[in-house]
Amino acid sequence: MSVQTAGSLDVARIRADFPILRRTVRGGRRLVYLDSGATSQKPVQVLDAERRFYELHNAAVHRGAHQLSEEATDAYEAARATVAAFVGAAPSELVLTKNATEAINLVAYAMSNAATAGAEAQQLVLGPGDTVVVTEMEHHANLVPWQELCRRTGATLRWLSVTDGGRLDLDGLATVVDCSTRLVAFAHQSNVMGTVNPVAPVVRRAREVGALVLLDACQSVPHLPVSVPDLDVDFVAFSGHKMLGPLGVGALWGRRSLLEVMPPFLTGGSMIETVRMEGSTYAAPPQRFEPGVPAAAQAVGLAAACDYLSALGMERVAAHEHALVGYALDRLAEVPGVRVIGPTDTEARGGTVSFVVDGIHPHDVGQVLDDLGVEVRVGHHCAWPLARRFGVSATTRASFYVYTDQTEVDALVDGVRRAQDFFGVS
Amino acid sequence: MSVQTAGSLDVARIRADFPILRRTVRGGRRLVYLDSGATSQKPVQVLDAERRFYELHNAAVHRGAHQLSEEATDAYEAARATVAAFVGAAPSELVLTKNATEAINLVAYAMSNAATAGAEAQQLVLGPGDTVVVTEMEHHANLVPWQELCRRTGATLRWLSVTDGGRLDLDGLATVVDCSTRLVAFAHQSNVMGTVNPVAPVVRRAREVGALVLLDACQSVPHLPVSVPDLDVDFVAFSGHKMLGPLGVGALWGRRSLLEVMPPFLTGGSMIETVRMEGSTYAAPPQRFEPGVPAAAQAVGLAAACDYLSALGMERVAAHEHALVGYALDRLAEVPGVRVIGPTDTEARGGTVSFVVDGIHPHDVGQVLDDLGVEVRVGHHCAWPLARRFGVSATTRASFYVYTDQTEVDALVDGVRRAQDFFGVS
Amino acid sequence: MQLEQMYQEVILDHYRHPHHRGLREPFDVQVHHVNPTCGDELTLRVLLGPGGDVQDVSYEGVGCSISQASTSVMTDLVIGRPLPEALATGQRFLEMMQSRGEAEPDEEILEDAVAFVGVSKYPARVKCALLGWMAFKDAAAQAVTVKEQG
Amino acid sequence: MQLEQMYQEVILDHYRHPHHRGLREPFDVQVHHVNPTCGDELTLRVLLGPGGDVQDVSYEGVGCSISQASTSVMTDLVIGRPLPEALATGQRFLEMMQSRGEAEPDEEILEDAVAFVGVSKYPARVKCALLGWMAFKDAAAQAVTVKEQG
Ligand SMILES: Cc1ncc(COP(=O)(O)O)c(C=O)c1O
Ligand SMILES: Cc1ncc(COP(=O)(O)O)c(C=O)c1O
Repeated sequence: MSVQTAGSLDVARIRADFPILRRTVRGGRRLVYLDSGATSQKPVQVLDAERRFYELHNAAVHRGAHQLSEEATDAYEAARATVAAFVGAAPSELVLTKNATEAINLVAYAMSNAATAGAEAQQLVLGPGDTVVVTEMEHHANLVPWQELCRRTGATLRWLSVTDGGRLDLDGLATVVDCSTRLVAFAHQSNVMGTVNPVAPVVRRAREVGALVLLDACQSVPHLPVSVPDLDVDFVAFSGHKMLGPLGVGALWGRRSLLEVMPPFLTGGSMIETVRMEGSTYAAPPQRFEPGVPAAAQAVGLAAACDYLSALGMERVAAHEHALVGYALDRLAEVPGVRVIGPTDTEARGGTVSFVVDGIHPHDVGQVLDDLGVEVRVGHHCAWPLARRFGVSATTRASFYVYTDQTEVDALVDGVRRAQDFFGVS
Repeated sequence: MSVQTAGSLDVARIRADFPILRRTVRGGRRLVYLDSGATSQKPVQVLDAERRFYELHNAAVHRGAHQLSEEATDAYEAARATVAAFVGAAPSELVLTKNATEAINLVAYAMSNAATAGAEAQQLVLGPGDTVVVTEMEHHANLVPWQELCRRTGATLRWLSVTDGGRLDLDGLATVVDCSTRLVAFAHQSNVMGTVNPVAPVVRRAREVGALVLLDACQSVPHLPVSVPDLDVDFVAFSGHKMLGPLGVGALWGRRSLLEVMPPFLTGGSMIETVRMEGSTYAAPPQRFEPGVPAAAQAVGLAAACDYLSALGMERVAAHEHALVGYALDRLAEVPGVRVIGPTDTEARGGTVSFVVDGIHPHDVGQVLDDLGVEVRVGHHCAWPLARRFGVSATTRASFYVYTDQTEVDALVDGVRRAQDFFGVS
Repeated sequence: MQLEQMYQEVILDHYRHPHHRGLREPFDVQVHHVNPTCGDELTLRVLLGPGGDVQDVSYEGVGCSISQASTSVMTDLVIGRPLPEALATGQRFLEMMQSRGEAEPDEEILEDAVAFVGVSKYPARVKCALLGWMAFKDAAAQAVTVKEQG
Repeated sequence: MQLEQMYQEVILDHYRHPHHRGLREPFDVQVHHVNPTCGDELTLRVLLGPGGDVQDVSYEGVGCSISQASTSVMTDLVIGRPLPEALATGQRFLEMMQSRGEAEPDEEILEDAVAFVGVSKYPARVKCALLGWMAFKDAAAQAVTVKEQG
């Protein structure tokens, strides 16, 4: 783990913790990994933690009384506590899932299952006349589950629009979120534009009309200090693999009073209270929402990732990315024919930059970059409606993290110029 | 990997591949792990494969055009192909899930979602008057999802009973499975008794009445040669972590013609065809059922587990466990006051033995065994109705695998005698 | 050999010869609690006296030595005591059981129940030791409500 | 530098000067295909002749150089050919694109399309190269049905 120099990250030391950054790509080129928004790389501390679990403590969690099972259960519950503490939450309110997608679907299905559940769940029932509100900048994971919830229940989906500058159009709040609104679901930080959305005004409006609020924190928890109590929302979803943790683990934080009345989603072993052929009753949260043998090794790895990030300091992580994105915006502004989609200033904005290059399709920009070892993402980034909003089919996206340094931003900009040369548009 | 002597497993060489088996428990005792039915231990080959993925190829699968993403996607799809081939299936019919529980829930939710899906999904719609049939020996993972499906749709749950000898009562087939039956879901091998259920007569009856068949193969795929085409069922669910693979990955095999008409279950990124704010269309299977960044490292680990098992030879694995369970049944029969729950012969039976000891609660039997380093599971083993069927609240269960040897069965039997001494019931 | 540390003689005594066992009349409230991991079940009745003391606790159920013995010890500790005191004792017991063997329990208050400190080292057995106490707490709370409304 | 291998001159030529581009009348069937990973879209029309030959293919859409060029090359290869021959060429192209750069394509049959063998090394771009061909195959199949029913 790297020792900090005051106020910034020691990126060289951090990079030494990430084995993959030592490999080369495309015939010997240095790997410049600028796709952390899709998934982050993993430090050796996380890989070691996961492996240690398998080599020493592996057993089925919550399903045995023997020593290995005790140790595995302790490791799993300690991991839950670490992840919860990382976002300032209580462990009993933190459900571990396979990814953020499952976390969001969990809420959507609990709401439709409420229709056939007990009386206490009735407050969650949706029907025709009710609305669910999202935004035009959502990742498909925070859009399609609500479309499908509406399809199942007869409710209607509405959305807040996005300004030309890539900000949420808060003018729409008062009309789009109204008394029919039962839930507002939106991204804390856009995975395409890096926009950090203001939470307080949305929560305020939702409270006025009695709607619940779900925050998709996939792109904020890894990059900013996030305190669940401060946000005052009802649900927060995030993914482990985007925050230095293993694949296959994510989390849903839910307000206790809601988790308690929510009917189960996935059902099976370890989420029950009693089971008879004639019917079953269910355990208290968070167990109610974690059926089956859980991904304990991955949870342990995610806890190690939280420890790693905490040791770096999330304020420092945010400052580092803030500096990088400012530099990237400046450098890209120097390149004629490059248009950034989203905020062009560094105000309320994370380390993700999407852009289009006049006359070159993003796939072709990406191909040239890839040929130079610069790994960016091209496409709609699972936020297709946002691409349409800006009249493009796709963009090129660079996203930064703790191991990204300024030379990598330079490599990106050089690569864009090389693409312009190659396709003769410069 | 161990070299085989003809017809049997070289257990000593196999054990050398499992780092955890070198540790001790409870103050220096040799670990005797007899809880593989809950989860198996992992060989170094699997741990290495998973780690190699992270150290060399980690990226978001199906979400990028750069080299790492290509490599990660190739690794993931190659893993799918290996897992599919392991059960004789086509990769395009194999959906990767987080565990078997998710796999079974996927089918249950696709069936209830069919009600609000397109015309082609209508064949899956359930309602009042329809029945779903399970058995009294199901794991909660193959019982509760169907109870909940019935609750959501108004259909009725029925079940086949279990004989005193621990076999499925096939006499009930003709009456319990009738024209109202839309789906029969049952375990290939009981996780409590080791009973291997006959698939053909159930499939035959289901076909007569036009019902679908789902096989819970969690306890068969790890232990027996399983050929999906030979079984002729419609769905097969199994878990990676019970077959030497990592936690956090499981599989659903589904008949292509069914997967194609099934509406999605979890929704989000990478399972879509087009997304507009107004509505979305979905990708072909298996992608349709795999939203979000998938657990690629775990899939790769599971493929390594399949390779490991294939190298041992599943016929040999089955023969090894068959011999062990025969030995265990013989040795336990020598102990007065021990009653086996389930078949007492080795006919159509896997390497799992559950028993009760007169005068000692299973928790106390388990505690004495644990004190000796013998790790068994005590409780209802997530099959509570089966325990009730046999008039017990719990049993002690020993379950074997490729690394189990005869001395471990001896340790179990010695431990049971020690428990009898300790509690003064011998 | 740590078995003897867990299964102290006093535990085995209560297990073999449980106190106050059997369901008795009269009672204010009856509850049924289960341990979802092992399927153990306990039916328990509470009768509060006019002054709010615990007049009787009776029970029946299946369970392991730890849950049976703990329930037996619990009845000794609560019957005849003022309810607040009984609940406070239960709280002390809970704290001890969550201590992972680290607690130095007060024998003045917990009496025979101090024997369970060894059990608290085994997290999977903690629920067994708490089954009776949880059922009592639940039943007592309901009984108070019943009395208040009655 | 492998870029030049992928972006052969003939590909860049077709990209800059696409053949048969634009939507034309008359047509039997129009289809709309998308590439779900990048959002590229293609609208394509097919007109079959009385003898079952491919009389016209016209199209419009957004896409990267590979998908644009491949669609252009495709029109050269299918327009004026008997439908079965056109489909067989498509099958050959598909096989080449699945070869991971290993195929030794037959220039007699695939003509300019052989230039895409370099693209087949990049699995994420294979879909781009196939977009036009898949749309053609789909539209042609529908056109046959239309003709049969008409
Ligand atoms: C027969 C059977 N079905 C289903 C399951 C559930 O598997 P998982 O917990 O991996 O989802 C298990 C194991 O727990 C099992 O033994
Ligand atoms: C904003 C946002 N929401 C949701 C997701 C979905 O996360 P996952 O794929 O881990 O489920 C992602 C990442 O893909 C994301 O960036």
